[in-house]
Amino acid sequence: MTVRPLVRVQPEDFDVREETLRLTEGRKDVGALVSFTGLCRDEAGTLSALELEHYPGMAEAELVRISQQALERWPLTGLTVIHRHGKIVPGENIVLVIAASAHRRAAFEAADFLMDYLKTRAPFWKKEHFVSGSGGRWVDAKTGDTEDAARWTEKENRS
Amino acid sequence: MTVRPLVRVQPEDFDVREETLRLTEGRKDVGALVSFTGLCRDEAGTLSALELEHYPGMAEAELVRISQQALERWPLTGLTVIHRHGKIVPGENIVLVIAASAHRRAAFEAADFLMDYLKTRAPFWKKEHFVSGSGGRWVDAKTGDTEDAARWTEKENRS
Amino acid sequence: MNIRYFAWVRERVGVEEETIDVPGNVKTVADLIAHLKSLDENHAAAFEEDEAIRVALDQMHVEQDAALGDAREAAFFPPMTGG
Amino acid sequence: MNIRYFAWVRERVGVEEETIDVPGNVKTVADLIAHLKSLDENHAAAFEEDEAIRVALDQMHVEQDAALGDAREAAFFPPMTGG
Repeated sequence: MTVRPLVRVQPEDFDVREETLRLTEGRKDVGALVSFTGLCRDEAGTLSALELEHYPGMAEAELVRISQQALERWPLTGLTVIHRHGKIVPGENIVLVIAASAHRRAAFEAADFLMDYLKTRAPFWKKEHFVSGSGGRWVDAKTGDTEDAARWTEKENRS
Repeated sequence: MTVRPLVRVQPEDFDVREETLRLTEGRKDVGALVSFTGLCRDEAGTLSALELEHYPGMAEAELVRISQQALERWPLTGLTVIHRHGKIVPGENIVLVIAASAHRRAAFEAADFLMDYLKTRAPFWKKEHFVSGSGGRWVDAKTGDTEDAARWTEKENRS
Repeated sequence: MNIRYFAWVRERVGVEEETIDVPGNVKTVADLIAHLKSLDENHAAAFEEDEAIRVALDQMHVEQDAALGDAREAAFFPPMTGG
Repeated sequence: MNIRYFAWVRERVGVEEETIDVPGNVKTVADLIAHLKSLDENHAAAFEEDEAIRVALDQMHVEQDAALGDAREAAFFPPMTGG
């Protein structure tokens, strides 16, 4: 059975319960579900909001491509990726990934892979706006994210 | 700040949304939240229910001990473990683990570690009851689970 | 000493819980298992595959060579299958 | 050809989107970047750190040595920071 990933790029928040039920309700083949939620963080109390810019069309297309790669690599029963855009204030949700499978290892690895690839390949950019009102600042890409994404190619080469 | 894990052993189902909110609401220090849900699976359609026996008192105590190990190992902002007992029918939830952290790697690893340790160390036993009505069968422990749990000691030795 | 059994160990012994007098020469978990096996056929059957049996003393996992010390409760059960 | 810019590349160029005539000698993404740089100071500033710039042709990631082929849209942007 072909699994079609659910990919959404939207300004609205998402509900993890609703998205979980969508992957499990009325089914008996899901043994494990791993969900990742990314939130807007601000320990210092200096951030007023993150502004998430995206490339409409390509953002959805790239998330579908990454999802298809995960589906080829792991035996998943379902996969959901929701990424918000627009202004997001500290404490709010930014991104949700849910991977469902018969077994927990596949669900964990697929969700982890999806987040790593999404971070380095999905066309979204964060700009920080500050409480002080001083002009926004584009967030720099992290070297760590590129290294995290590279873990999956190494694994591929080893297997 | 000391993080106190939330551990519950109960016959009732849980609500992933409610448990997620408990770890994130009114906070600005949570950047990543990984949740694992384990469900009762029955692709063959032969299972009427899983019966989950547990060791009252020790089940909670052991889940707290495993949670404390995770909190010592990763910089978490919160940790929730809920394990059901009693009769659970196919499609229903069995276990929920949520790890919250500033960063996604810690949240993923802590949730993964917790499930591996829970599987091999928390005193719960599954008995399968069949649609055919033939007597129940105790589920055998999987070698794979022991190997999964051993991954974390290897990592510790390497670091 | 309070003894508890779970899962198929419980079913084979035929009781969930019992209180036994521990003879003076029973010092370790392995000694206790040997003593329990000697009680009757049900106990003997429950502990037949004794290397498969896991043990907790006062709700903490221990190995079979652990000393009983002043533990008040011992529990015997198969490898765990939760999660 | 339709050209789109995102994030700080967009801010430096000063437009989100523009349509340009591609000269016949512009065959690859790198050629296109060189051509855009020659247009005015804003474009030159946007592409100053040109090795940092990522490129998509018709909404697919490509390297700078990729041929433009019959792509109808090129997009230029900094490394992505979503998630």
